[in-house]
Amino acid sequence: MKVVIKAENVWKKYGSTIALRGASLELREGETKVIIGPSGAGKSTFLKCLNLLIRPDEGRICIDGEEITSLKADIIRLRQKIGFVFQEFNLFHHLTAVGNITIGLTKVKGMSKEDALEKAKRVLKMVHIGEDLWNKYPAQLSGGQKQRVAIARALAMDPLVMLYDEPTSALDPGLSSEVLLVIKDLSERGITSLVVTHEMGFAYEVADTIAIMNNGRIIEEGSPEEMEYMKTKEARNILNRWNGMKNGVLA
Amino acid sequence: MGFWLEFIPSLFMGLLTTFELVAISAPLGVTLGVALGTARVYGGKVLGSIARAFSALFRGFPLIVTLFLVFFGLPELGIYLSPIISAILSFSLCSGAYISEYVRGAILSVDEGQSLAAESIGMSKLQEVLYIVLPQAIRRAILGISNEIVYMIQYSSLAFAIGVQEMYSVARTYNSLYFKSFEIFSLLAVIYLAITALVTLIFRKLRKRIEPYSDSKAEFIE
Amino acid sequence: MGKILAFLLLGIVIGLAAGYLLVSSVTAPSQNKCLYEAGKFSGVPKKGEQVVVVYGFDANYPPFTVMQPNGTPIGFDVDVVNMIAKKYGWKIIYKPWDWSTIVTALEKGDLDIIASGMTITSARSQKIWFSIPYYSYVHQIVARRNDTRSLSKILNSGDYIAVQSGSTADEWADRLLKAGYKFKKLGLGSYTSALKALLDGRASAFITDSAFLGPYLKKNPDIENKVKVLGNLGAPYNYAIATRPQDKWLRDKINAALEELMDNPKWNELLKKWGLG
Amino acid sequence: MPSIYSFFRYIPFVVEGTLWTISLVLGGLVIGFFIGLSLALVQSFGGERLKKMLNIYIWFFRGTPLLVLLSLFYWAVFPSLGLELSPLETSIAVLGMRSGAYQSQIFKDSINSVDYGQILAARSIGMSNRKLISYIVLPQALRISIPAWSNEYAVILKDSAICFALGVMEILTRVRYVSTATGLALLPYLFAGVLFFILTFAGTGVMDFVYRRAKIPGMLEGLR
Repeated sequence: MKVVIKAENVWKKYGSTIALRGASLELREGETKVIIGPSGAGKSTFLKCLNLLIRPDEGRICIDGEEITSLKADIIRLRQKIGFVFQEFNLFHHLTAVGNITIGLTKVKGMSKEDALEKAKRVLKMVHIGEDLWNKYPAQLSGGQKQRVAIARALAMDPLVMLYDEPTSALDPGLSSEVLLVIKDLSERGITSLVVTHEMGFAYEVADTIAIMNNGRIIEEGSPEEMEYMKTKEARNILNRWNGMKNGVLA
Repeated sequence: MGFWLEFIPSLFMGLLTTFELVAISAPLGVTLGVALGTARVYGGKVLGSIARAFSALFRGFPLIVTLFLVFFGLPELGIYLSPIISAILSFSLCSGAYISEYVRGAILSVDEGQSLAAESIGMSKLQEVLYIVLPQAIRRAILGISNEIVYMIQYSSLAFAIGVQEMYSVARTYNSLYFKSFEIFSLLAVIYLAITALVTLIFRKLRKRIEPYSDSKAEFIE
Repeated sequence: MGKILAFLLLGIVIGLAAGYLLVSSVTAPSQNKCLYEAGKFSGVPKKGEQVVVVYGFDANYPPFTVMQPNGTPIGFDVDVVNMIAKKYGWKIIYKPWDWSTIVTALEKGDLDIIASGMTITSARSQKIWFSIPYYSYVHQIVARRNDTRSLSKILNSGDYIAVQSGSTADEWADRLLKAGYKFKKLGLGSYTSALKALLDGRASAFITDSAFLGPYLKKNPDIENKVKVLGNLGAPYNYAIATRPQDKWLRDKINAALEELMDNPKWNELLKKWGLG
Repeated sequence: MPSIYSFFRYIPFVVEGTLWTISLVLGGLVIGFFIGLSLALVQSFGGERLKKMLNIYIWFFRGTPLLVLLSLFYWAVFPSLGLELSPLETSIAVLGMRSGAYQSQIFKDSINSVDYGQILAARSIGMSNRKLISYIVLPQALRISIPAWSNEYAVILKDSAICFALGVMEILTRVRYVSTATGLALLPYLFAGVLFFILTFAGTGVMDFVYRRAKIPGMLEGLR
């Protein structure tokens, strides 16, 4: 299997606080990986480093074999290979649901308006957004709908991999299942995914591998079945804390 | 050389006149503004609409038109005011109208709980406004008020049009006599910039001192 | 940086164009075009070419130049300029102009001549050149008739004395102040508003030139009863038509026409018409 | 006392000055728009040294009275640059440069109120800085700044009266001529005031209309 994302020894400092202390990670084509860990572990920073929304201080990140951290890298082109879904959606307020998707297609990919519209409709269907919502503005959508449009926006760019940065933590518990179902659906269609989440049930059900992050680096990885037999005490402690959540929303 | 020996002292006299204009108009304008702003919120139907109309009028007229009206127009009604008095009156009216906007907004932003608390300890409406609402409102409006005063310093140059011998007027006279435009007007610009910077600094210090007592720090961000 | 500069220039160009289009939509095209080319009037113009002269005046100066409701001026100076133009067949474009910027405007070429009661002074002569004088006057100090104080008392009273700012009367006020008299100068936009200030009591005296005062009082006899002339200041001054230094041909033509006009008995009629005789 | 009827004959002459006033205001606003927008973009996205230089520009034009600016540029700056501009052109340029300093503040505030998440999202789908400014930031920022912009219109309209000092044939200059010719003061100046009043309301009315047309449901609630 081809390695899509390879991050080695990534460091990031904000003033005196160190967010990342040599985090490393590998993601293979078709794989779905879930990163869990306590808040403040640096998960979100790590994810944003992967497509250089935050520039790491040190370390190497390769996307599809090309080094994005090198100064010569064409960041704009490499970013298109990565779909990014934000915790707080970040939909463009001045554009409709369809507009949010077509703007990237027409302005970045240079697609014609008709083709972009066609494509937007297709991806919106994939995330279960019905026709009645296509011309609504973000402020007129519910949180779950917003996040699904945001997923569609990322998906429309035909990325090699989708990154989800705590996609449900800004949502009411009732609304998160509709988003998680979409993510699960996409992952089952073979779309390579990297998810940061607190939803343990979802992690156990969907993930091929679960990575545990603490203090700015990935401490251990394994399949959901291997979770019971973690080698380090640090990882076992973190897992114990999350055990109560094992019967998550999808179970 | 002779030009500068003549020009600088005259300009200094002009500066004193400018200072006199602002030093008298600013307190008058602030007082008027606070009174108008309060009347607009608490004035009831009659007083409130008078205050509203008054402030709308003087915000709608360009200051220079107000100046001409007061100096050239009022004599037709039998009211004769000297140039300095006319200028002071116009500046106070105009800045009072603008300041009343800020004061009104600030009064409305003082929360309901404050007046309820005042009523609960037995204050009358007047006491409540004077001792509880206004002190808080004026602190909140201080940024707007200080901006208005800086504007007043700049617009005081308009008084030249009704014959007040302030700085700009002196410069204009010398310009028409000696045609040394670059020297005259760039010096004037520098003086105004210095005054503006100084006054802005003073107001910033003042706001910093008031700030700790205010409950709304966010409004002090410039 | 280059992009920003281009953006700024674009803004200035579009803005000026917007303003210009609006204004030119109401003025005749010949009137807003800048007609000046360097040395336009320094030599004899080509044969058969229409000479167009832009005439600048201060519309605040009766009886020499005043505005009519239709936007054209009337007055003594307007008549003089019209007569000169008629003699040579020139076309005149009237441009009202603020007195404080009028000399600069002539230099820059927005105007070709100024005839608006403009006194010959040495400072002005360094920038613009004058025709032969066509009218002379003295400066006068005027007070209210019911004011019983003497001239020196008024000059030392600390009261306001009204003048038109930027005028020769303004210079006289400065000269008097420098000589040690104690009064406050009240510089206003026009002679009429300065006289008004005297009448309504906001000034104790008014420095004017006789060229303004005489005709004005003749036209308004009720005011004549309220004021009195306390005295004359200095030697007579002269009004002349101003041109750019290099426009020698134009100045020569104007001088010739003025000489001819002033020899003519019609000149006295003209003076009388405007109350100047 | 002259008859007030003599003033009525001058009304068309005064009203014609409205066109001069409008061209001052429009010209000033348009120039100010471009200057202000580019200043704001530099202040939000540009380098430190450039920012400092532009701050001096803003400080100068905000701290100097309009009258002094008009005089300085008409008599000194433009002539020494070899630009022979008429009072009208000088006034439009000065009003524009000054308004640019004020408008930069308006645009800077509204650019800042477009939240950072939007910029991140635009980057995440591969937009360059230039693209995200023109497709994401500006369409929102310009909409947000309309109310403040309409305020700026009212300010510049009133400031345009000050151009009487250079003798631009706008409303106030004409009213002064009329005042001299008729010997009246109260009525002509009141008339000028009322004209400015009407122009203010007409202009802000148009802006309000534009704002309502350009408004996007719920957009402002989505912003900081």
